Amino acid sequence: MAEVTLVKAVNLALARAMEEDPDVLVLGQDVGVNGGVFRATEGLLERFGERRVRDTPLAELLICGASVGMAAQGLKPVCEIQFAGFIYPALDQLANHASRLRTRTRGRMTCPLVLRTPAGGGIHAPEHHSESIEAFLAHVPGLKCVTPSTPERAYGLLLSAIRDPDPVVFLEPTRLYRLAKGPVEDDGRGLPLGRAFVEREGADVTLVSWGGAMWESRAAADRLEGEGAGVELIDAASITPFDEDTVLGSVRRTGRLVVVHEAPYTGGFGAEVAARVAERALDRLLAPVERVTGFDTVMPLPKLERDYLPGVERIAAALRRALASD
Amino acid sequence: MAEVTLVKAVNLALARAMEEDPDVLVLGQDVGVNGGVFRATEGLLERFGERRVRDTPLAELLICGASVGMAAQGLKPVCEIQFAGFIYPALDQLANHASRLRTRTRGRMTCPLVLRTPAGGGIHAPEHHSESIEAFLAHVPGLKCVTPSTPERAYGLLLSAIRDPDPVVFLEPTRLYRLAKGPVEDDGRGLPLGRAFVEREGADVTLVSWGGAMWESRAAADRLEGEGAGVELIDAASITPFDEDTVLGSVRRTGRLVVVHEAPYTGGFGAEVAARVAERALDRLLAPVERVTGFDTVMPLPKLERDYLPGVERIAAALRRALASD
Amino acid sequence: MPNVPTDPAPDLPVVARFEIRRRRYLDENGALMRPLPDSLAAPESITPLYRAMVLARTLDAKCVALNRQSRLGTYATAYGQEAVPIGVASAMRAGDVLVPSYRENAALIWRGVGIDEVLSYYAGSERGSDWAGPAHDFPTSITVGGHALHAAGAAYALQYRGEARAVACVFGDAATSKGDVYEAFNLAGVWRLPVVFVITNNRWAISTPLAKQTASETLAQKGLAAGIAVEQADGNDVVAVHEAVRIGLDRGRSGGGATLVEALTYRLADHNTADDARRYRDPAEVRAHEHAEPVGRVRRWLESVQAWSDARQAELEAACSAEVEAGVEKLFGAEPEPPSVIFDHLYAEPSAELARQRDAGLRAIAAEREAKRRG
Amino acid sequence: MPNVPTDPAPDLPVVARFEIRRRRYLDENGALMRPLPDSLAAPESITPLYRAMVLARTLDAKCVALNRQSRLGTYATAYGQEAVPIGVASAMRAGDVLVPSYRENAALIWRGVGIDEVLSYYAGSERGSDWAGPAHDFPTSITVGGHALHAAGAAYALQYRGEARAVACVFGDAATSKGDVYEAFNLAGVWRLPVVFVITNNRWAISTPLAKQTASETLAQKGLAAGIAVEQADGNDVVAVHEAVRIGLDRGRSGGGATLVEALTYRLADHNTADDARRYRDPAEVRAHEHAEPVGRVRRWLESVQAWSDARQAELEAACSAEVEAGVEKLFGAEPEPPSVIFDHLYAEPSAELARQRDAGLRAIAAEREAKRRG
Ligand SMILES: Cc1ncc(C[n+]2csc(CCOP(=O)(O)OP(=O)(O)O)c2C)c(N)n1
Ligand SMILES: Cc1ncc(C[n+]2csc(CCOP(=O)(O)OP(=O)(O)O)c2C)c(N)n1
Ligand SMILES: [Mg+2]
Ligand SMILES: [Mg+2]
Repeated sequence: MAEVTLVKAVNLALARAMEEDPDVLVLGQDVGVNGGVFRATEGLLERFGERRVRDTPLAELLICGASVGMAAQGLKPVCEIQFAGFIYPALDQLANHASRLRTRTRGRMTCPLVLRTPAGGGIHAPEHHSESIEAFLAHVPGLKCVTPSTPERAYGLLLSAIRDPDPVVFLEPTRLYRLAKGPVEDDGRGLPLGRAFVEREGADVTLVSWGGAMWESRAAADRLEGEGAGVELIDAASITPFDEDTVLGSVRRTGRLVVVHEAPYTGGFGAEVAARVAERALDRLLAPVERVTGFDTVMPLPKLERDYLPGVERIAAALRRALASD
Repeated sequence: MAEVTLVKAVNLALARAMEEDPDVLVLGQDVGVNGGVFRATEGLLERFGERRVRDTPLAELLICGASVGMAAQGLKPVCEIQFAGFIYPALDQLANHASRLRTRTRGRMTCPLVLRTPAGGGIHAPEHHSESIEAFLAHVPGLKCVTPSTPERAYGLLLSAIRDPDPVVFLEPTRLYRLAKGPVEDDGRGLPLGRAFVEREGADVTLVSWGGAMWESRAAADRLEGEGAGVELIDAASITPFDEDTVLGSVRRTGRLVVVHEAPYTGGFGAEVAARVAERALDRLLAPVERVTGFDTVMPLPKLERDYLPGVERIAAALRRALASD
Repeated sequence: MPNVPTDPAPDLPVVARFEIRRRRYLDENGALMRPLPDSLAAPESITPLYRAMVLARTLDAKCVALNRQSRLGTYATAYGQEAVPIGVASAMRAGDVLVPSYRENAALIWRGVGIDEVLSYYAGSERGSDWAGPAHDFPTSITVGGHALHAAGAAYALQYRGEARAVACVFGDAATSKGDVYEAFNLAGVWRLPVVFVITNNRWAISTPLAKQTASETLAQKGLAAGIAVEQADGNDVVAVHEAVRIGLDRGRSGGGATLVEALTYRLADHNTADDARRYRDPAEVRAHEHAEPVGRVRRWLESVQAWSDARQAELEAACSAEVEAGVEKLFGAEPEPPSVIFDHLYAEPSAELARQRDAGLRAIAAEREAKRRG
Repeated sequence: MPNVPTDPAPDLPVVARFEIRRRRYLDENGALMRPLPDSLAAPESITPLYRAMVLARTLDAKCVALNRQSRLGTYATAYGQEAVPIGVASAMRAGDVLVPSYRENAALIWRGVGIDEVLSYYAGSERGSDWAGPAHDFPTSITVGGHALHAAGAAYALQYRGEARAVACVFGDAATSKGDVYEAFNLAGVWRLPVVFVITNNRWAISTPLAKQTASETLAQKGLAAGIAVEQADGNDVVAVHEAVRIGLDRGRSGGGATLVEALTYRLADHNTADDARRYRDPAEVRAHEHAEPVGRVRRWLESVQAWSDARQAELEAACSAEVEAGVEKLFGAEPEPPSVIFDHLYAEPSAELARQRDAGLRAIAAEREAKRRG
């Protein structure tokens, strides 16, 4: 099986989905001849032509709003927002339209679009290029929101997102585009949405993360294993629907939970994970929940961005605190 | 002291702020001769003239974006979004600009704007007119987000919001505009942002709510008091900065927490409240946290909107569950 | 005539020139200003449009009355603007796609949506939008302008499939202030989409007059920014609206790209039943526009060609009333929707969490209703 | 010439007419096409503009080199477009407000911002935007078009205070596809705001050519949608840009409202240092535009009037290099910012929670850095 990068896995999934369903098309800024600024759509124009691989004018609201119109008429648009920080105008279409068309028409019209966007920090980019936006999306009923942290998951989850009959936002951790490499079988097999991945089993503490922060979470889990602690590492992968069963099941066994994400602390999706535990697994909790997150400030420019992102030391310290407490 | 409605209190605070500071101006759709669709800006045009009370074209992004430009040049725009459901395009300006101008310029430029919008459901309005959006705002570092539940708080908090040197989003519970009446002294005194209001003290369970849901929360607290339980009822009022001290202080005493809001469950600000408790007051928690919220679905049209909103029975049941547990 | 400030340099060479033309057939008195288009030259071809406008007016009057009786929620009439929805709908083919705002109820009805289905929305339930009528038509857009991009996307779907179909999208004058509407124009231009955008320029947006929306002299010229075909039509002349839209749809179907039609009309009524226009609008202005309203002029023309009579009018009014009453009866006769619809139409498959919320929610809703019933 | 599809009804009456004119003074060879405006008629009044363009080019070249050495982050040059920032900046008064995009570094420098301050951004820190220069100028806008509404709002602030000042806002051709930019035009029109919007039409947006942005024949005509004064200028002619902007600013200051200037230029370089234009652009197209670039033509004109020499050129180049080197030295010589700035500039007063995060965060950051140092 070929070892590919995460961005290549995205590319393979897009090509596969377009191959198997003539209603699938790709649109966004620079997705055509340029193959996307990260090359996620490379080669698609040559293979599928301008009709199915469309450069759009520079307007994120347009990209999402036109996709809603296409999806409502039975196409399956996979649209790209060049960086997550530019998604806000498009939120209007996601929250007010894409997520509601089915309800609004009692199922007569549906909106099977996928919105892909690179998300998260750590690539020394300018302002607005490093945002983590999953908490906004998680709070919009009618959307699904998925973020892979390995090439294999990128491939399988993106295929499922495209095949899903409802709107899915697919957040691709920019930092892992080339950093994360792994085997991907281009066999068209999807991975189920709404399912977390238990990457590593452990009896002492549950570590839940997603997206780019999985990278440091893995390193921190390694570190703690080296110190003799059993860390159960879970890649949530699906923000919504959230795989509560897997996470709560683990916390019920370990009694300790550390949640790690890059997005700011207050109102981050880590709060939802912690809240579910406080509601539904409180009796099994042996230590206060720990959240290791971006700060409640603006992601700084490159000089300080590493200081902003949850690092291995911070995560390891939180794991140790959770383990020490009773 | 005069008894006034909540919307009148907003009106009084606007007039007072404009009176005391010539840099304060009001802008939005129909805020001028019409006095706003809820009459929050009634009489301001006559009193302060077109220069300071400005009808804008119909474009929410424009309203917020132009306000950022005004604020950056030293004015204090108080802009209105006619209904919270139309705020999404403006989120682009709030999240990418208003909240960051100070950081981006290391304090050289600031953005002292206030964005007011009616929020929440229960007035038999069409789609998009009943949204609860505080969780989105809470997750944007650099903003403050405040929502009053009495006329007195509306008056005092709005004055403080306008005087605040940073951007504040002021969510006015539509349902309480005329329902909530109370004494307001038009003395220009602000109430501090970032402070919760303990409406009623009680030893057995902490009930935290805000905005329109305070109405049913009060009724449920009454009900439980009738059943002999001491309910400590807290109006969070400031979503951000959140008054953690008051809430956690109360939970540490009662050991039980019920959070009530109208917004959908997943990713609602109730999750943040629950998470803070799970992190910082876990050892004092005697019962699982309860969240009583809107469902993770679209707010329905009027026929079913009451079914969607957290009702007194649901809140009372949650309080009883919290009290029964140990 | 151009509203551009005095040209600073009349000696600079001109690199582009544009004109806005206005289309009119029937003047206010029902007199012909130019020959009728072939398809509408015979009186029998115009009477269905006339009938539909009278039905629209009958329905609107009924809805206002129902609202006053608290039997219907907030409702926006198309009073005085009926030529726009009927001009648009009558110019469309069945396979074309309508993307309406909240003033196009009459257009939906023309296209086969039931009166009860249309009114369901204002009676407080979305279920009517699951209509038996044209499956591809969009439901009413409440967000002003939010649907313009849907129209562009839908038009691309038709173009993608190589179908000879086109999209008609209608919105108000104030919608043209929104960036998404401009973006839709621009996309329609650059992708040569089969779409006609129709601006119902009724001169008001709630209390905001057009002069506060824009300094542009016409709204048609907003299409110049997108390089699309533009035209102004007398929006109170159902023939002009019909013909402008028909030409635009034909242009779209034949690969000629997008069209913007500004239909000049006037909002004779309050914005909606929750509004009181006397707060902000001089009644004299309204009176000045009354004579130009679209229904009377068609009747006057039909009468002038001996194609109409008081008897036919009485017959028509009775028929429209009966149709409206039947629709209203059907609406109020329907079983109320169960609260489970709150949960059942969000996703094709509910998540585990949503299923949990549904179970607990339906129990809680039942308890809440029971408590309310008991008082 | 109009790009509107063949007029469907040439017999309909015209209700509005528009023209777009193009301003040019210096042709590609440095020959005069029309008399220079008074303020720039003397060669000495043009040499500062020439100097600033050469400085801009020197700076850009240095920055690309620094990026290749990994000493500077991603950087977008204005190579071949220098007449736009310098034309704009030189037309402004000190009290006017500049609202720039990321290609106007040279304009900021003209207005008094330090080279080290400008470059600080690309070296990875916001601190340079707290510049000692014009306190009211906006920092670089990274979001395409997001700053156009700021310009409109800022212009209202000036109008509100009755000040005879105006705003200049610059963005690229692709920015004109964004709804917020259109909304800014529209607001500027209806409120008659003292603002000049300048489109740097360099024909490309990363890999997207103008033909994929819009079907509108000129970008100037996008202002017609807002009823504002519009003009096209040769964007490689610093005199034309200067004069068009000056007239617009004067118009704004004297209550005449807003102006849109389309400056026609060409992006000779890659989009930025992270881009490779050979992936999507024919080098022949670039070559065809090279001769029209803005710097050489001014030199040719200055030479033609005996106001320039090889010696002065050598002197100028040396001076520009020295200035750039000094700026770069100052940039890299500065103490690094402490991580506390992550927390210290969000609010005038930090909340209790933010103060807590600052304390814990600074400790955690120190530990993280220490661990990295140790390897
Ligand atoms: C995006 C958005 N903002 C505000 C509103 C509230 N609103 C409803 S109708 C209306 C005026 C619309 O005016 P216009 O577009 O001219 O249409 P008309 O009502 O005149 O037909 C406003 C402000 C809305 N529905 N959507
Ligand atoms: C809102 C937004 N979307 C996308 C981007 C990513 N991006 C940066 S520059 C650029 C192209 C801009 O083209 P244009 O406006 O013509 O300016 P130019 O770079 O040619 O000067 C894009 C797509 C962005 N910065 N902001
Ligand atoms: Mg209108
Ligand atoms: Mg460009």
